[in-house]
Amino acid sequence: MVDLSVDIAGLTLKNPVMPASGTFSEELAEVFDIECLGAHVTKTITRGFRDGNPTPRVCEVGGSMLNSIGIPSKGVAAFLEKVVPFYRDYETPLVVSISGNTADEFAALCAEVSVEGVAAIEVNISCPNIEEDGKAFAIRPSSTYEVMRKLRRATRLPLWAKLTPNTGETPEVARAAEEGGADALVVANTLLAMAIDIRTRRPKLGNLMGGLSGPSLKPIALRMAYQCAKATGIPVIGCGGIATAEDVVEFLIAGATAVQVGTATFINPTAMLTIIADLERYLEREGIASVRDLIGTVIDGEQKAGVVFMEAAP
Amino acid sequence: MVDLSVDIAGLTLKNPVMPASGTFSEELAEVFDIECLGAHVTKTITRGFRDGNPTPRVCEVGGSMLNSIGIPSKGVAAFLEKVVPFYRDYETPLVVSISGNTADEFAALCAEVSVEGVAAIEVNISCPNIEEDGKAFAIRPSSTYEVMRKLRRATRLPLWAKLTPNTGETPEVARAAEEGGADALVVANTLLAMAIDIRTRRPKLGNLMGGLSGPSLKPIALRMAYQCAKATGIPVIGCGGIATAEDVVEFLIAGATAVQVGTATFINPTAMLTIIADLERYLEREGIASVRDLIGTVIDGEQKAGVVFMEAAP
Amino acid sequence: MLTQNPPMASGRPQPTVFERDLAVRANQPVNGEYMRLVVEAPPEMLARCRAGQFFHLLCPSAGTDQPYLRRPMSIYGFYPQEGTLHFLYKVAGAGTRALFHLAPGDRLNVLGPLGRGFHIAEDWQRLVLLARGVGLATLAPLALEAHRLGRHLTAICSARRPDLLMSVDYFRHLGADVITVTDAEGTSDVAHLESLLEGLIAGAGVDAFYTCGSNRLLALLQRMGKRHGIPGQIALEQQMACGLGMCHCCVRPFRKDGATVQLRVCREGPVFDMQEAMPW
Amino acid sequence: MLTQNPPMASGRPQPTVFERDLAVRANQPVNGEYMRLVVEAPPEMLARCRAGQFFHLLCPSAGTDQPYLRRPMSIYGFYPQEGTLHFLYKVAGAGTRALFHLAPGDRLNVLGPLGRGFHIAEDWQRLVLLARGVGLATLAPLALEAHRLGRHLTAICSARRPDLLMSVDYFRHLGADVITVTDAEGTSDVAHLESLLEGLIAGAGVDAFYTCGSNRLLALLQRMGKRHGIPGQIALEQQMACGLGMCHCCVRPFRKDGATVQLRVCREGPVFDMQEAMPW
Ligand SMILES: Cc1cc2nc3c(=O)[nH]c(=O)nc-3n(C[C@H](O)[C@H](O)[C@H](O)COP(=O)(O)OP(=O)(O)OC[C@H]3O[C@@H](n4cnc5c(N)ncnc54)[C@H](O)[C@@H]3O)c2cc1C
Ligand SMILES: Cc1cc2nc3c(=O)[nH]c(=O)nc-3n(C[C@H](O)[C@H](O)[C@H](O)COP(=O)(O)OP(=O)(O)OC[C@H]3O[C@@H](n4cnc5c(N)ncnc54)[C@H](O)[C@@H]3O)c2cc1C
Ligand SMILES: Cc1cc2nc3c(=O)[nH]c(=O)nc-3n(C[C@H](O)[C@H](O)[C@H](O)COP(=O)(O)O)c2cc1C
Ligand SMILES: Cc1cc2nc3c(=O)[nH]c(=O)nc-3n(C[C@H](O)[C@H](O)[C@H](O)COP(=O)(O)O)c2cc1C
Ligand code: FES
Ligand code: FES
Repeated sequence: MVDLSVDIAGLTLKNPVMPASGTFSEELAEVFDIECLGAHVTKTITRGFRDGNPTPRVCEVGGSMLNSIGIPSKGVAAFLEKVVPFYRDYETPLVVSISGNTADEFAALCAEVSVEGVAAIEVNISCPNIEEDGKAFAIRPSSTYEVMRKLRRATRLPLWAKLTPNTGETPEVARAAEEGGADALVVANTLLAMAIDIRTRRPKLGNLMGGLSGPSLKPIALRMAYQCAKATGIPVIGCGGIATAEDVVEFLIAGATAVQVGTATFINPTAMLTIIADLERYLEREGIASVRDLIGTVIDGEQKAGVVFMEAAP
Repeated sequence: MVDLSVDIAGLTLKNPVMPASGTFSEELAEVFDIECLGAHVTKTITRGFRDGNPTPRVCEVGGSMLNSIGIPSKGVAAFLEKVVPFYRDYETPLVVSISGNTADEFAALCAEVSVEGVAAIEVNISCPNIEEDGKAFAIRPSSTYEVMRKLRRATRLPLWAKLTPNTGETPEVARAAEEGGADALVVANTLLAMAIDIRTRRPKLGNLMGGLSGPSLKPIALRMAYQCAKATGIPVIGCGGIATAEDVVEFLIAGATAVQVGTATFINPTAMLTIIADLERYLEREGIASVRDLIGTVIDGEQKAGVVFMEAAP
Repeated sequence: MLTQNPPMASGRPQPTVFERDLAVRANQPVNGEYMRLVVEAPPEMLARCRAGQFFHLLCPSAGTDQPYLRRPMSIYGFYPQEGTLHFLYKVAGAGTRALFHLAPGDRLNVLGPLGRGFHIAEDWQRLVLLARGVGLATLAPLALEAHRLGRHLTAICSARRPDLLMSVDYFRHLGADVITVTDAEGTSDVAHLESLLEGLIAGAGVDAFYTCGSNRLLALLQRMGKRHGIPGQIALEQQMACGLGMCHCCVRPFRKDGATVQLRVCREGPVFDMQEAMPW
Repeated sequence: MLTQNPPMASGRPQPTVFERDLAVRANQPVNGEYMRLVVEAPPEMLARCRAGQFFHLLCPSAGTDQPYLRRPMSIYGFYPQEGTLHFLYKVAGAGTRALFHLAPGDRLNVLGPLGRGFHIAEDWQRLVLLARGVGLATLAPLALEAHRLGRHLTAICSARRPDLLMSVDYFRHLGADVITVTDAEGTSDVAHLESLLEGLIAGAGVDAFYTCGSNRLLALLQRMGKRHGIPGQIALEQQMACGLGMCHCCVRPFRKDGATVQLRVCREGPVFDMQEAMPW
């Protein structure tokens, strides 16, 4: 018997595999018993109603996908009334993902969703900050720190900060999130990308641009997970292109404590189920007693991440 | 007869297809007659001798690759003596790629390679600026502007600024490069990424991290090419994952004036040859008289890039 | 009600959607444009299938065609006795090109049944379906269901040319009246269809219309439905990622109580109320 | 000199390396561990092949194995009369697993010939090669070349077990003296090899050593080469991307004139001076 449980800032997960926000909902329970997951993570909600972006909202690009769903939301009231109760029937901890256009609106929502049945709040700071220049909070350390301070004051629940890959300052942003009060980091959201239909000369997404997710994102998210684990002392939850138990092991070795699976669930709705079973078998086969024994075990020869970054930048 | 020629800041290229720096050298002339290319672009050189990074320097990641070659260089003297003369036997314009650790060293090299036989200088500002925090010049608008000012003063040759995808501020960096004196933008270099061998728990690259190139980069580079074309008035040279004539057409429609082909040449050394022939056939089939008629013809419904960016960021 | 099982009152929903690797039994051309794919499906899956629902197919890779997302396909037929599930498809792009290469014995991963199928109210005795092309695939199982429930069906099948008409024998075999219209014969235009439908309404009468995603036909049936107070349903398409209702990529706008709402084709659809649907 | 054509004095180099889709003639196991792949190659390609050079193979995709970069493979044999090119490979990972599935008639895209092959100096009459495993693939064409030039060759073939020995008949057929050593028989250790080589040197004499990438054998031959003033060459491996000399990913360190220099295995190699090579 191997031990799959991990601890994220005081919250024990029975295994390190959970869905990524926006790629999971109550409907997946019609495919398999979602009690088996390490956590339940909801689609990002906003305080008020939002329609989302024009269609087409997804397209595929060479073995991965772009999306510009745009956070349609029924608003917080509908969420508290319909969604939170659904998950009360499960033991699995519920993680609620939220977002806001301004730091204050974000913080207000954070307080509102700090209700019974919610185990942690994932703050999607990869969304645009309309008070500044419309760049996502998590593009810069300063805006990351400021929004995290306000969010921290709004709740006593664990705060997971979800970072964006659309930045050149991942370690700095990670440290800013930690200093601002994040209990864990989710690394990472989608990467801004684009595709054009050359026949019609129209963008393949109704919104012109969208976020890249799936296998293409994996080596980028893995690098970020490594950087964040080195740069901070809080747990890192890896996310980006994870589709197999081997991918999970790679992220854990890089320094992640847990992982989120997104796009892979669209391709194989039972992907997380398979990953958890394969992860258990992997540990048994390798004679590893606990999944925690993998975390951060990358043999990186004591190279300083700073130096490495410099030399790697081509 | 269709017209494949394009103009990059006063330099006429017989077609818009050229190699990406570091994925091309004199040796390719042993596979096909490289006179057919739109330009010859050399591997980035530095002033002094550099050994490059530890091996392994490449690995593959799901249908794309990582590299951490690290700009080994024989230094500028050897370059001027051996490499530049080789290309004098060709009509095709020679573009020399350079890099430096500090803005002044960079500018000095820029002056040194401004010799006869060199048609343009590509400045690889995606390399680390050791005077600041080791981040690449092109991660921030301010450092981009400063290095471009110095480079501009160092030569009268056209300056092509090569940008990095490792930033959240592509439009701002593009504008800074233009204001600093760039005549064209090359978009983009590789994206910082990582892979770990789960058996050995060692990074797959000797340097821990490296740059992602190949198909996975395409939607990201295309987005950047679009952003840069919208943000500036100078020609954009698209680069990232281009492997077919359709890819070229997609970049041209997005706003690029020409393209560079990198990793695809490793997979098929004759890729550029095929692309040029296919591009010509494509234009004939579609009844398009000049490849220039494709540039920037994306139907983007007058959406403001700023707004779009905001809504797209997930 | 031909809808998917709602979450059980007791709390946690029970699995009702299946992801399975199924064996291909046949994959053959129906005419110059369409292929019929038959796969062997387990009883629990077939037991849940309803007319108008769809499956989400994980198309294999075939050469340079490497489809990534699943592709939605209507149920063309489901036969619990034979243990088979049928799809009718047109080769369009990478995914359907890859489907084309499937041979008997190959395996295909399918997810389903998904979405809400057609509704045939108790008092709808005389049904009219109007469809063209791939739409006939979606509407075909409605004929089976109508037959099972003992309702009368008139199937108006439209195509470019007579030789591209499909499912005609299938509909006749199930006791439907079949009317064929084609572009080649000049019988498929809106004016002709309108007089044809007026004839049916004036004759034995029509209780409900069923159709598939064409703006032209939708507008016609909405107009006639309003004029004569005849309800109807339409099956719509949209790009899909998850197929389950999780990702919200497959929305379309609908008129509901005066407002425009975005509904998921994979979840609230693919079959919608005809009057609520909006032209696109 | 068995090197690639240098750029022509007249200026622009002429194409000397070919990227071609070739037909597979055979792909069969040689023993439990190795496969021989035979492809049909055009005369201009075969005319440029030299012992010790390699090709860069674009391995096809096979199921979940989707190799992206090319894979380097030594020339195992090249036969201009027959029009064939031979490779000997061991299934290691995604690329070689995909090669394994090639069947006669399939096409394989190859790039080559690449790199610098073995050098046999005018006055090297008595050659000794020492190799193991896949190294025998690389060294096999040296026997052909030695035979062509009328030099005497002693081939010391090493393996884990006698049944895994390879190319023995091939070497004998080409007139070489063959000595086999195996782990199972306890004859393959360095001490035994050293005394064996000392015997050959003391006997008819040795003019040059040839070997392949094993640290242990390299150290032994470097020591013996220095002791007796016998030159030698070694074929080395390294991860490759371009295979042509463009990307500088395939470097290894060498001692040259007291300094350590990085040389490209694909370009300055894969065959290097034995004394310049450094253990790794
Ligand atoms: C509920 C539903 C039922 C359908 N039933 C059938 C059917 O029975 N027979 C049939 O032939 N076709 C049907 N379609 C359309 C079918 O899904 C598309 O033809 C198919 O996805 C095209 O994939 P491709 O890779 O061949 O084409 P590509 O154009 O290469 O597809 C690119 C992307 O666009 C999506 N896409 C393209 N066309 C459509 C479309 N019309 N609807 C939704 N997504 C699309 C694809 O799924 C894929 O993600 C149905 C669509 C829906 C939504
Ligand atoms: C000049 C040269 C000649 C060679 N000749 C032969 C030969 O004749 N027969 C034979 O069986 N093998 C030979 N090899 C080794 C062969 O290239 C590798 O076994 C093969 O690339 C493994 O690919 P894979 O996808 O099966 O394994 P993987 O381990 O999945 O390969 C992953 C990556 O590592 C690279 N790689 C793995 N092992 C090696 C290696 N030993 N050398 C270089 N790159 C490697 C692959 O090319 C690929 O890019 C030679 C290598 C070189 C450099
Ligand atoms: C369709 C879709 C919708 C998404 N919605 C959200 C969201 O609402 N909030 C969020 O933080 N991330 C969202 N994401 C990003 C994912 O949570 C995840 O970070 C990203 O997809 C990378 O993981 P993957 O490669 O495993 O999909 C979405 C991704 C997709 C594909
Ligand atoms: C092996 C390798 C070496 C590279 N060296 C350089 C370099 O020296 N200078 C540079 O500006 N870009 C360098 N690049 C980046 C390429 O020029 C190009 O920007 C990148 O690979 C994206 O294009 P691609 O996807 O077509 O390869 C290198 C890329 C690779 C793969
Ligand atoms: S396809 Fe995901 S919600 Fe409909
Ligand atoms: S493999 Fe590119 S230089 Fe050797």
